[in-house]
Amino acid sequence: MTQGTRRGDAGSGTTRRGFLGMTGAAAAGAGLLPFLKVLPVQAGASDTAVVVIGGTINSLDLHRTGTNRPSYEVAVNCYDRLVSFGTKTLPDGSLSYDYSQIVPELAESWDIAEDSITFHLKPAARFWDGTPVTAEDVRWSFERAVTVGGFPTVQMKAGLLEKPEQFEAVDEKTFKLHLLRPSKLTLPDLAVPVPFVINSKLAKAHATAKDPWAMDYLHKTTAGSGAFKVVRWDPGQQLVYERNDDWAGGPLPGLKRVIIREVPNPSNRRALLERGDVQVSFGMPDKDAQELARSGKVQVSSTPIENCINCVGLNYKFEPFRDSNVRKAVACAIPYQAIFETAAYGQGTPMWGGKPEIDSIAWPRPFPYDTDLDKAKEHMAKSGFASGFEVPFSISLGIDWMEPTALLIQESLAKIGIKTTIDKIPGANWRTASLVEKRLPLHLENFGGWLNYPCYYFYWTYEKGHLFNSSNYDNPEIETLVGETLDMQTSNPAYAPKIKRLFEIAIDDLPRIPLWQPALNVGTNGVSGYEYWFHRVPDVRGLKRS
Amino acid sequence: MALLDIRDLAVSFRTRRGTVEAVRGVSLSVARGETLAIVGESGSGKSVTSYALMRILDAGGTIKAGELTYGGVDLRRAGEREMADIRGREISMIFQNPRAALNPIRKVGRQIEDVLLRHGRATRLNARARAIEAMEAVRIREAGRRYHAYPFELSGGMCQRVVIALALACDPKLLIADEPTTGLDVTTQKAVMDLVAELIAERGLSAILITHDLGLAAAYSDRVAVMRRGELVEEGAAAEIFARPQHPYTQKLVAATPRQGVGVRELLPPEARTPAPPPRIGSRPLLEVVNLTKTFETGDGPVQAVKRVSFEIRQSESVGLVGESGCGKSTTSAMIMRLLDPTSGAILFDGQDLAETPARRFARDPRRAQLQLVFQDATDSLNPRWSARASIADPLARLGRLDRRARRACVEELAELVGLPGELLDRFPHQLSGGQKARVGIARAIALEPKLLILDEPTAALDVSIQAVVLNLLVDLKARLGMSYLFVSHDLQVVRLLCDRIVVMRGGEVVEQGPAEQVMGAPASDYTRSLLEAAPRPPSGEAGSRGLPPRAVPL
Amino acid sequence: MAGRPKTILSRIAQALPVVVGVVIVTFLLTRALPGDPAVYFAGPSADQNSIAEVRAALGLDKPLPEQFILYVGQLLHGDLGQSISTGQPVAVELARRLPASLELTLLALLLSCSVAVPLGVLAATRPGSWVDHLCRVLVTAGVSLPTFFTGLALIYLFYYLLGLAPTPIGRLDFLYLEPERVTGFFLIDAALAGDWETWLGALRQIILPAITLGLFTLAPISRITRASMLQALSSDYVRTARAAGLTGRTVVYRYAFQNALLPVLTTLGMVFSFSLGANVLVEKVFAWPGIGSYAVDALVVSDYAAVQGFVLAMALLFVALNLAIDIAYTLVDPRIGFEKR
Amino acid sequence: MTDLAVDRPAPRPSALRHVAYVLRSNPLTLIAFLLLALLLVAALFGPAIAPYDPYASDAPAALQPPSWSHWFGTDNLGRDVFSRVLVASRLDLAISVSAVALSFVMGSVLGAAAGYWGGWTDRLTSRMLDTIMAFPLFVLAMGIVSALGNTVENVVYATAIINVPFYARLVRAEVNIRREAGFALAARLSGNADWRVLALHIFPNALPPMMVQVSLNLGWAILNAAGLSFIGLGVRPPTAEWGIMVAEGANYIVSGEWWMAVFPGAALMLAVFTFNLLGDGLRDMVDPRLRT
Repeated sequence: MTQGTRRGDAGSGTTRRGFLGMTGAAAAGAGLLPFLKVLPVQAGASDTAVVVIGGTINSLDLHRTGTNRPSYEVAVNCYDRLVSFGTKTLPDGSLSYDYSQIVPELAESWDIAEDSITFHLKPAARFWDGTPVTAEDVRWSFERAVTVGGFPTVQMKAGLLEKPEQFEAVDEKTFKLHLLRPSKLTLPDLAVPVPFVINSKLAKAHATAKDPWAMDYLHKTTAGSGAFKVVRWDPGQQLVYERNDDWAGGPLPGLKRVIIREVPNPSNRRALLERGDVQVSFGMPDKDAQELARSGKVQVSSTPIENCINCVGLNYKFEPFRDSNVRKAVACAIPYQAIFETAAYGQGTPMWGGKPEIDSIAWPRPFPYDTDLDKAKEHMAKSGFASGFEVPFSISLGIDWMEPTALLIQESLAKIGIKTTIDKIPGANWRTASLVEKRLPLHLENFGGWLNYPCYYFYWTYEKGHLFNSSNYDNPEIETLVGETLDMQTSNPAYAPKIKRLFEIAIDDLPRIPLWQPALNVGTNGVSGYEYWFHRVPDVRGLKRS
Repeated sequence: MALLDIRDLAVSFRTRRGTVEAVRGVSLSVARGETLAIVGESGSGKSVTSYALMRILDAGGTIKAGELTYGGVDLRRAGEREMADIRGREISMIFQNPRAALNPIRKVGRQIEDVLLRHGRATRLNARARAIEAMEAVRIREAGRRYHAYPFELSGGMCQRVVIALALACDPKLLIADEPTTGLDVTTQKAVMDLVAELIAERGLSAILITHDLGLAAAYSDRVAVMRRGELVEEGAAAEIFARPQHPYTQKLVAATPRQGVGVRELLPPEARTPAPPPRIGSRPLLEVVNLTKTFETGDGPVQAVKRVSFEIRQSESVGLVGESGCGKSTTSAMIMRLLDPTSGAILFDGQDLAETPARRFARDPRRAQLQLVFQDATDSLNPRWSARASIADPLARLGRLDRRARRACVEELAELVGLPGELLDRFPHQLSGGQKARVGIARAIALEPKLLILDEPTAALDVSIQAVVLNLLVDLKARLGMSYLFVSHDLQVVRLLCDRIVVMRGGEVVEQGPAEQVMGAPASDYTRSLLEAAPRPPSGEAGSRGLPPRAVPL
Repeated sequence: MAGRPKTILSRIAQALPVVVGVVIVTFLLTRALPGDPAVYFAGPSADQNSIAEVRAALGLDKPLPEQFILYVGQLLHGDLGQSISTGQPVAVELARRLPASLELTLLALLLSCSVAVPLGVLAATRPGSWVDHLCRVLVTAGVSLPTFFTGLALIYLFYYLLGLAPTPIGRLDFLYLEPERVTGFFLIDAALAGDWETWLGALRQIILPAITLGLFTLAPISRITRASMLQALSSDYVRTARAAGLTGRTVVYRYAFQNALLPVLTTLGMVFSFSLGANVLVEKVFAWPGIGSYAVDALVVSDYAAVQGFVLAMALLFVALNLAIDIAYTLVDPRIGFEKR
Repeated sequence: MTDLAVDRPAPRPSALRHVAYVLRSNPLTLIAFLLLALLLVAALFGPAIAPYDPYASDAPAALQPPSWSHWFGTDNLGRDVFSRVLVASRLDLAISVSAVALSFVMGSVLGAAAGYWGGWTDRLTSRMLDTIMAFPLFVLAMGIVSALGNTVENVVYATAIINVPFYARLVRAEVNIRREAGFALAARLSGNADWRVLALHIFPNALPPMMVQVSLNLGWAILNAAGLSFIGLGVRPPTAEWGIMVAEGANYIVSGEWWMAVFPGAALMLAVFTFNLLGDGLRDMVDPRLRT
């Protein structure tokens, strides 16, 4: 059988077939949109697309404790923020968000003062239930984000959005943000998925004394003003978006309906895309991206993820890794090219063999190390561990690039006397072990900062005690430099030298050895308008059938 | 003209040791209205002959040669379809172990219906009525109710009646009864055989009675054929065969059958007879059983298996404990053997109460060696993974005080004592014959020179000729070792041969006890009398005629 | 027949300690799982403090016995907790996913029985023949295939290479509507709704995983069928039946087969609960939204509530199944309830 | 005396002849034994006869299809699949044999005690076993490995634990039917203490059905261990193990590199197949009653 016959049948007007699974919702009593039952929409239709993802969407509310990364897309597609980022075309012709450009979404304009930013909301902005979006809604939503704890609060804090008192609804359409101190991070942090604006009246109607933030309600229902609304959610299977034709946040999306289908098996995702059964495969494995791009059957966008590096972590708690020579020996022993080819299939950007002199503040930047076993052996000989040592090499179960990388590094390290045993840690334990307890001597790590500044990357990964500093690295100079640069505008002349100094230290101290900058691979077949976003979840608003 | 004619029948079985000729050149015929008995010991081919003529041989069995003619039909060459028509309608068969012979999960009435429907003797509409009629015809009372019974709900005798009803439902001309009473109690045996005989007479059937029991054959047949190892040895009128057996084998068989007025030595062929040792019964009681009671707790409340049983055994005395299945004789012997704790009562052995030591701890009790048991089923009583030598040596190693070499010598001595050739000692039970296994069991039991040996139906699983030998062996051993015997059996004739006194049990109680001659000759209790009467009476030497059986009583 | 209800009641009584045991073992096992749900709940970029907050909120800072009492209390209220990874109440998830697993397992067993039982009977009627040997090789090969490998191989062959099978993405291709939920079994629901197109669609999705699972269960069923048929065929009552002129089919089916059915039934029960467990891998390979794949995912992320709920559901199912088998047994075998212990 | 001449059986055949007979009478058993020999050779000499170092990566030679130089092709790191399949046999067999041995011992002790003494011992053991059985076994194994830690030893323990009920129940039933058997009573009469009767007389007679179970379980244990590695539990990379190799290869099937999954899968299947076929033959061999 082929999709052709199936589509043909679907078009033949049978009453049930070809509809995109609405009866369940209707039967469940939700009765959201009864007319959907007679809307003949199918995969082949011009205004519908199917997107396959590997993960599971576990909540419709990003603010909820326990909401996982794939769920963030609901915040992106169904809710609006005050501002968003612009769009740019990359050298390869693909689209990407533009970090340098903040554009209006709910706010039509904003005035930046020394101690505050005042946003003027679009008059046309309305929630799906028709009520206008008010400054109070914004205030309530922001207060929610900084109060509920966990990730949203942390992310808000990164933009210096910490206290409810900072948020003021001046009038119906004017929202004032009081700044703790000016920072270049504040405005971009308002464009990340977290500070999304909820229909507060609707939410409050479902709030209880025990649940003042309507967590239970918003967990299963969306109440926003965004381009799409969720009309059906079968946890573990699919999510169906339906376009909000009255969207004021941006140009009307090209698709009326988007189905997000969860297909855990990457092989199946690939086959579905190749056969044209789905239009977008989001987050493809590097191998599939490489092969499909070569075959030319489908469009593959492989965008290096900004501010993200796959690296080897050397834990300072582990005695041998306190020795600078050992760390350099490891850096020289790693078979970068082989790893890049076998684990990443050439997708992404190499982060080794860079120029020794630091001439720019572009980040990520390749470190000036390359595979050189002789040099590695020299370093080992100079170190206090000339006779070698044993160390467990920890990787996470289920992160596909880690295993081949670890195997190749293991093999190379054996040649310089470092004997490793690979320890696969189940997903649940991985975070605890690597980031919270920071107890893994030798491990693989990848952090990507949403806010695209080197100082932001260093803040999370090189500062003592910070979550992604899995190496227990502790350097007062880094603390000082990051503290100085974090809020500083990049245009400040003092900025670049300090960042260069950060790079120097990182290159010499090597708590993290960069391997490569990974790519986000998205295959499209029959749709265009895919745009890369830092948040690495599908933004379906720009898609259209081609 | 004979109804059935068998000529030069040869049947062979394919086995892993090659082809075994189970029946060789057997020729027999059955006239209309005649009952032929085929007598033989196990392995004689008597059952195979009947299966061959029904063409229901087990897998691997084939008719190699011969002619089988039934009423003009060549049974050997008849098609399978044709044979199926003949089975049940022309020739029917009843089997031993009736409960197993019925489908356990189908109502007995339905099983009869199946046959009726198969042979067009009933329609769907009247099948039930017909089946009930067939059941009534074999004197099953309340047949309408029993129609709905499953085999497990019926007694063994009743099951056999159902099997007979099933066999006769379609009015066959020839009935084959294959050991029809094996597995039934003595009194039931008689009732069933009488019923069969009566039905045969009533319907004018021809019949083949297959049995190992000469007494049964003599009592219920016109003509007897004796088979041995697949061959026909001798054939003749029933009375004739018993009065004047021609073939040495027949002579041996006749002699070995226990019967009234014959001593244990007389069971053996004349050349093997040695003078019987004189009885030397001591005066002191070796074992006194006092008010022995055993109550089992079951789901339906307590069941008294043994009720206040008392008797005694003197030194070097043999006491027979007789009764039908379920009478409590096995429970009693198990308690005396200290395998089971009595609920109350005393077991005084040499003046000490054995019941005071719990059965669990008795294994290591020094008195364990004094009480030993010969099991009913020698096969079951020998560990299949142990050689004969190991089995005999086991008690010596556990309770004896001999070193390895002495033990070995002792085992060989014991083997000689029980007449087991030394070279068989290293064999495993499955490599020994029934008689040999019985000898191993006996050797093991006497290894510790016990004072009391309990014999639990030691010959029940043996052929008559071997039974004769084993019984004589037991007599010799007793004389030589001065043991006392408690002989547990259902067979009065066998008990009589060995025992000085007899205790009869029924329903957990002692019905009668006294010297053997008295109990056998002038039984005080009705029950003992009925037991005696029920046993088929083999012709004792001279006159053996087929008396018309008394009318069967409906069960 | 007063024996039967009693037998069944005693079975239920026997099952109770099992359920209690399962609750305890599951609780201890899940607590022993690595990983900290608090960390998971706290989400990415949470720090020590927020993790501690979450831990307290989840009651994970309390001593183990107290947690257990809390857990049992919730259980008794029918509250199985909330799954971390899917964010849904576990009870809701199980109710939604159980029919998927059951449908798959039942169909697999149905397929397997319809092949294995005749094979077993065939082999038993011709022991030692080439048919017998062939059956043995076939079923042994079936049970020797790792389910995950069979599944992959079938997908590769029928989906990637031949294009005969639909995409292995669950119970229904997204081109179809889920049938109105009555039983939760798509095949039944679609048939009830008279929607044969959806029925066919559901059938096409289920057939490969069902075959994968079914192949694995062929061997035990056909083995036991063969063995018990052989025994029944050599039994005295079959000889009686044959001697009474009953012909092949009656003897084989009404007499031998019905008796042979009893051990087959017992084995079937075991196989059923076993395949519910074996489902785990099949569901994983075919992206089947059943409770097996749910459990695997939950275990990997140490999703306490989900694992506990799953195991408990399975244990109850197991108990119920055994009960059903016992009842079926009493229907087939009149002797039940009369046996001495 | 007289009966001896009548029914003297033929001389006792040697054990070897018996084995020969069993092999001859059932060609499948013969095949099974040949396959077993093959497996054993692979397990014992695998590392010696492997043409390549199973752990040496060769990135330029990654993902090569089967050829003369690489019979089973190469994997994503350029390692020789044939060598890895060969070497994996040792680990897989070791896991299953040790797991089965463990469960055999545990199950025998529990089952024998329950079957022999009955009563509370029996009830307690039976409920314990029921509890284990009430778990979906594979999930229980997953749980145990996750909880105890991700090591090969724990895979062995988990596999052993989930197999215990099968042995225990079997032994319990076998012991139970023989508890009152003549030879057991006879042994007690011969002065054997309970444990002796159980260990030396009754238990050995339960061995033939146990052998079948052992054989089937060996296969099942391999499957179980492979299943665990398939979902990423147990064996650590780069260790060659069939299950993990199939799991790794699974992702490559769709892009056409079928050999990575198919060969280890086939090896896995062959091993399980062998053990399953072996069961019946083994039973015939160890059962003395079949030695006529």
